[in-house]
Amino acid sequence: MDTSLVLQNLLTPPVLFFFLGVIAVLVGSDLEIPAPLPKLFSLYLLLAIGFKGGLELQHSGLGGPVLPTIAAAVAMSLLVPIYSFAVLKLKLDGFNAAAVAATYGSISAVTFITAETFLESQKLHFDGFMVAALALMESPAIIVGLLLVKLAAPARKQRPGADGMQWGAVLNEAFLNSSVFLLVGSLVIGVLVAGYSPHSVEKMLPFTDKLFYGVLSFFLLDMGIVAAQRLNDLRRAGSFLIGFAVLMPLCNALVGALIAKALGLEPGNALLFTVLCASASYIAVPAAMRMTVPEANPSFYISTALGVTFPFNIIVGIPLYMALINKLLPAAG
Amino acid sequence: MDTSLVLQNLLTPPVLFFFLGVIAVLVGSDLEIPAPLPKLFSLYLLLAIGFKGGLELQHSGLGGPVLPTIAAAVAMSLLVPIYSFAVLKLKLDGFNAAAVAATYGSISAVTFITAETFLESQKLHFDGFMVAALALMESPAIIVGLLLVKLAAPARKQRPGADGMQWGAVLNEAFLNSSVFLLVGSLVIGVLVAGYSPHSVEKMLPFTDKLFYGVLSFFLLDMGIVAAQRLNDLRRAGSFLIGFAVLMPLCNALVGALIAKALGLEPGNALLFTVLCASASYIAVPAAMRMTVPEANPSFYISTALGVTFPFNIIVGIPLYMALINKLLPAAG
Amino acid sequence: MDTSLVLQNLLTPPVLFFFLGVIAVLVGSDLEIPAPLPKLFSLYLLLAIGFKGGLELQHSGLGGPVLPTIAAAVAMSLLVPIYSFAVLKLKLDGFNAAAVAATYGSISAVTFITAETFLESQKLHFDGFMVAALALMESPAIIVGLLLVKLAAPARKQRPGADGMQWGAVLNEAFLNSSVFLLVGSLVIGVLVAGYSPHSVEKMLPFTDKLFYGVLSFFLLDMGIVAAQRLNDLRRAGSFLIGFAVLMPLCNALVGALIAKALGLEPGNALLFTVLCASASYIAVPAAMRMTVPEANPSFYISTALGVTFPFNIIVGIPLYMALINKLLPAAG
Amino acid sequence: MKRVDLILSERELDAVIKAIEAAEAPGYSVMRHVTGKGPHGSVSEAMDFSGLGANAHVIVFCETGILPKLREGIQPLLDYYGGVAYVSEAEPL
Amino acid sequence: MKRVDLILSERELDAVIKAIEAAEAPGYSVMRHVTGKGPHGSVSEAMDFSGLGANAHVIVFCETGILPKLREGIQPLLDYYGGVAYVSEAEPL
Amino acid sequence: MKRVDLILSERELDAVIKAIEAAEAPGYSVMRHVTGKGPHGSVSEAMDFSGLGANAHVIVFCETGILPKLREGIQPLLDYYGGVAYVSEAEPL
Ligand SMILES: Nc1ncnc2c1ncn2[C@@H]1O[C@H](COP(=O)(O)O)[C@@H](O)[C@H]1O
Ligand SMILES: Nc1ncnc2c1ncn2[C@@H]1O[C@H](COP(=O)(O)O)[C@@H](O)[C@H]1O
Ligand SMILES: Nc1ncnc2c1ncn2[C@@H]1O[C@H](COP(=O)(O)O)[C@@H](O)[C@H]1O
Ligand code: NA
Ligand code: NA
Ligand code: NA
Repeated sequence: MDTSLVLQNLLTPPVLFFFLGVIAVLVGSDLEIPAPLPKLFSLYLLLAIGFKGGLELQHSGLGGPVLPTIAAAVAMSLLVPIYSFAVLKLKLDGFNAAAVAATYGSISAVTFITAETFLESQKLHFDGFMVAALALMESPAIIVGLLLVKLAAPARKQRPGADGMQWGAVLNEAFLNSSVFLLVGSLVIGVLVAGYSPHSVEKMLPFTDKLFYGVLSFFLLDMGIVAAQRLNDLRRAGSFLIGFAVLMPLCNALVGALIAKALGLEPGNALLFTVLCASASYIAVPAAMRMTVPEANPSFYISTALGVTFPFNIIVGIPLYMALINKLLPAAG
Repeated sequence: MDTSLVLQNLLTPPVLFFFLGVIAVLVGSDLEIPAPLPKLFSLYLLLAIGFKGGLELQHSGLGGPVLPTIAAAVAMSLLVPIYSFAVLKLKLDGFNAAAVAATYGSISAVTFITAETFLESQKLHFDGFMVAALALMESPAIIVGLLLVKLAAPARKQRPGADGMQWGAVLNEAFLNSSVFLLVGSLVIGVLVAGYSPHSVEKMLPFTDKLFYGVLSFFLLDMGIVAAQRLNDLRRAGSFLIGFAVLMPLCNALVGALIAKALGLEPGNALLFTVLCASASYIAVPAAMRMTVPEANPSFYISTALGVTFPFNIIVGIPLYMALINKLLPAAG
Repeated sequence: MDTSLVLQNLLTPPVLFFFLGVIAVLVGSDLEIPAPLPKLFSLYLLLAIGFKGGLELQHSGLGGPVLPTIAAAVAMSLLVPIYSFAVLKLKLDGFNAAAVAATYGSISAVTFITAETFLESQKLHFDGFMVAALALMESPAIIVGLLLVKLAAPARKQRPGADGMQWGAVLNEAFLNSSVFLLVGSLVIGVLVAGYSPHSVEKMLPFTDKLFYGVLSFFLLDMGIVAAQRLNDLRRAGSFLIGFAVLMPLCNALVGALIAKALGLEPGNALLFTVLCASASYIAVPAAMRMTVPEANPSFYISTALGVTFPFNIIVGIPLYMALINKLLPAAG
Repeated sequence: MKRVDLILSERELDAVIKAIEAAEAPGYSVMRHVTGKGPHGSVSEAMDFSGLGANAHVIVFCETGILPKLREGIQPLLDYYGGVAYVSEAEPL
Repeated sequence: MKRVDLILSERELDAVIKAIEAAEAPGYSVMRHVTGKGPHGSVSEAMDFSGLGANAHVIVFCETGILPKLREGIQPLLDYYGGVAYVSEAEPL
Repeated sequence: MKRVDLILSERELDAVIKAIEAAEAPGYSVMRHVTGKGPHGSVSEAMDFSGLGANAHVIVFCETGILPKLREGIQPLLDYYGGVAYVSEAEPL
């Protein structure tokens, strides 16, 4: 069954366009999607996922598994960086270990979206409140990352211009960076519109809903290009980091799936929860780390998250986690 | 009733995304929609509004209230700058007074579009020929602005490269600037296609019609960011200009609504006519003024039109003017 | 009948927006669609045309006229540059003659797309495998172009950095340039998805299908601007090249239509085949020639293909070739 | 030889290029989307959608002899519209 | 007069501009979307979608007297975040 | 130290960067989307959609000693494909 799920996932347009991007780089084509077009797609995806999540959140309300699930998600985004840091310190200095650790505590919105489209193709239901969990997992990971740096390098050089503490900048990056802000903002707008202006929902849907799958495929073409360009960096990063970038998601997915079982989530939501735990951020966190931990080498945290974990998750991970959940939650099998 | 209209307007996606942009700036988020993406949205909106207006103009023809309404609109775009100039000269020099005056004689296409979506949500009918009025109000205001400069500063320094008169450049800016040109061009194409190639109308609609509301919302997110960035400039512009930017639209709206009543327009068209009078240009006119009246300070005319009048109109103005029209045209109430 | 076909074609949105772009330049409007927005449209069109072609290719399979048609297309892309070169050498040096010749051997995807929308408006059927022919006509023309250069200038200066032969770079440009790569890649994805993930086809269609006509119109607005900007270059190129740019497509169209008749193609496919023969490349080939034959003057090969042949084909050529085919294949009349 | 750097509003680019060509400079290069601040206030890309544009940076490498003619064409534009122009030394690589 | 060229990550642009304004330079110009390579590795635009951005090139034309103040504000940023700063001669056209 | 400015077609950027790296320059910066005019005619961004691209402006700050090696790698490219290269003086801030 696992293999058939993997194959089913492999042959969907988003994954195939991701491959096309990878192949473009490998064979040396000059295919590129110039800036700021990928930014257009990424803004669109965040806006649309947030808005749609908001619509559904309005319908589902905050009762039932909603608040416990969100609390568990936040807890995972605090916990994962801590045990990741312990592992990473075996080979990396404190700055790099903290930056990579924060990356794995946070999430990848595109992996989440790909998992949603996978669920749709499996005709499995999932809930809008999972988007709220997604939105709330970026900030804590960033903050834990910074705390780990403080811990690992207490006598660190003062950031220029920062008076004493640099918490203002850190909190700003954690809570107000553009992707978190747009996602949360669109979620709130979705909730408000679903509640107070239901007739305008229908007018948004051709944009936020109908185009979604195509734009995702187009964006993944670019992500394939970018991920493949990172392969060189990876070689330099060495086998320890590559191994970490495959094994840590598997381990986080296992923890996530067990928590999902404990929370009594239905299979669709359980997959999304697992994917949140297993994915790593290459949007909000790298931007925050570049700013607040410039001592860390960006090619480490970007290449692992984007060059290994992201492709691994969207190609093999999602169907694998689905199979795992089907095992753990037998009712769903 | 007024407050309910205001609330209904406030809680639609376009207005909420505008707020989201404003908030992003106020809280210090790094959310930005990099150039030239806003240009893509603005080109799209002009093309779509023109095309749809053309389709409807083909159906409505030029009979009935069409030509009188258009003539009244052009008259307003000539008149408003003149009385605005008289008011502005109380505090500003001739160059700045003329530039701001021209801005208020002209129109804001996005305000117009937002009013259209407001009408749709109210299930009120309006006609495509109003787009023709929209298209024809930009150029006269620009020309009056230049005439006012000549009047106020007859001994003005010669524009370099201009031989004697600079009317060539002025007329070029007035009639051929990109937004006027694209709007009028798309209108004409709409008329032609509706008349001679009706089967291709349907193939355009998913693009020009279905996406419209979503793209407008996305664009207003950017407009919120840009408008909020202007708030600082406003403080420098002083309370006179801020007061002008709120009171003049109200005054123009009153005049506009009375003319609409005199023309016997139905409520939907009356609102659009009123909104045209009350709105101020931050696209065509600033670009023209930068070129032809460089002595004026752009932060004056952009900040008033974009930082005050535009948000005022889309948030409070449109429902307010609707209430006014409902009062004036009791049949519609 | 011819005139009515021409008129029907003239009054469709894509052609009218093309005219609007031309007029913008001629009257001196500052309308522009800034980079990289045209690239967005062109990437989208290639992706969508490839994907849709792939879907249909999966259904039609490789039997019947498919392989012979593709073989004939490739043969034409080898042959056309050779006889074009012979003609061009009458007035041009070897480098320029070879570069222009390669341009005419290759194809214009936008002309092909416009022909498809023309066929749809005529309610004439055509097949997805024609996209495969489209995709396979770019590379051979590029290679023949390079061979002609070798022939014409055997003692040519060595390309710096190239060791001995420069075939690596040439083959790279011929087979892996971004437009060929994206087209072929999307075609393959279309085939795979139609075969193995049919449920996801529907989710792609709002993006690849519904938007297509509108995006094409928007892109043609830009193409009109760019083509008109080339008019100046044309004057410098002289009447020989202008004449070539009108007469060679006619001649190629005639050959193409006869081959289509010989292959027994139905009218829709025959028109597409004819259009492929008659069109000239202004995407893949110029980029390849700039790289591999820098001695040639880009304004020659871009201006002829984009400034003359392209507008000629989409305005007059397509309906003309349709009329020709209706004559040659009387069953279709 | 000399290197001339001009920074001014994109809207005046056409006039500046005309002046450069009138001075018979052997070539020029233009970078658009330049933001900045000067005596006339700050210029951002935020109004790009309106056609107002931002600044442009023009570089001209030319012989010293061309400077007077260049100055003559460009100075009035800078005086009227704002912008800066500086000259420095440069030698072919 | 002097011309100062700064090349550094877009993310530090705000801090650099603050330093330039603190040094009371008469103006500055900024070009974004700059890629490149330096001691800290190479910078591309590939991650632009993530908000990470590329580099920016800042040009300041100013009197020699401003340089010490400018150096004081900018050097710590370059030391901490990377980037380069060079000065050359330039005269008004 | 020296500042080297190269302006050439984006299509040749990879080869130029290879030459810069071969000369062991400590770094370089690249600005794309440059338009302009030179002996080979004018270059606009209009054909950007076709992959033909516009020009690029490359800046290299380096020691004088690197220039000969740089010249050796870059001159053949400029001769074959067009483009300009100039050197001027620059000191670290
Ligand atoms: N001292 C300076 N150094 C660098 N760029 C400047 C300087 N002064 C002005 N500029 C640029 O020139 C543009 C126009 O200047 P202005 O209109 O004189 O304020 C500004 O927006 C800046 O981009
Ligand atoms: N020698 C150099 N010449 C030109 N640009 C440089 C040089 N060194 C560094 N840069 C630019 O400065 C950026 C930051 O440098 P760094 O962080 O020091 O590696 C690089 O990405 C380059 O764009
Ligand atoms: N004298 C010059 N000053 C500044 N830029 C130049 C000059 N000459 C050429 N260029 C730039 O170099 C590019 C290529 O030049 P070329 O191929 O030699 O015509 C041109 O498109 C310009 O952008
Ligand atoms: Na995670
Ligand atoms: Na008005
Ligand atoms: Na052809």
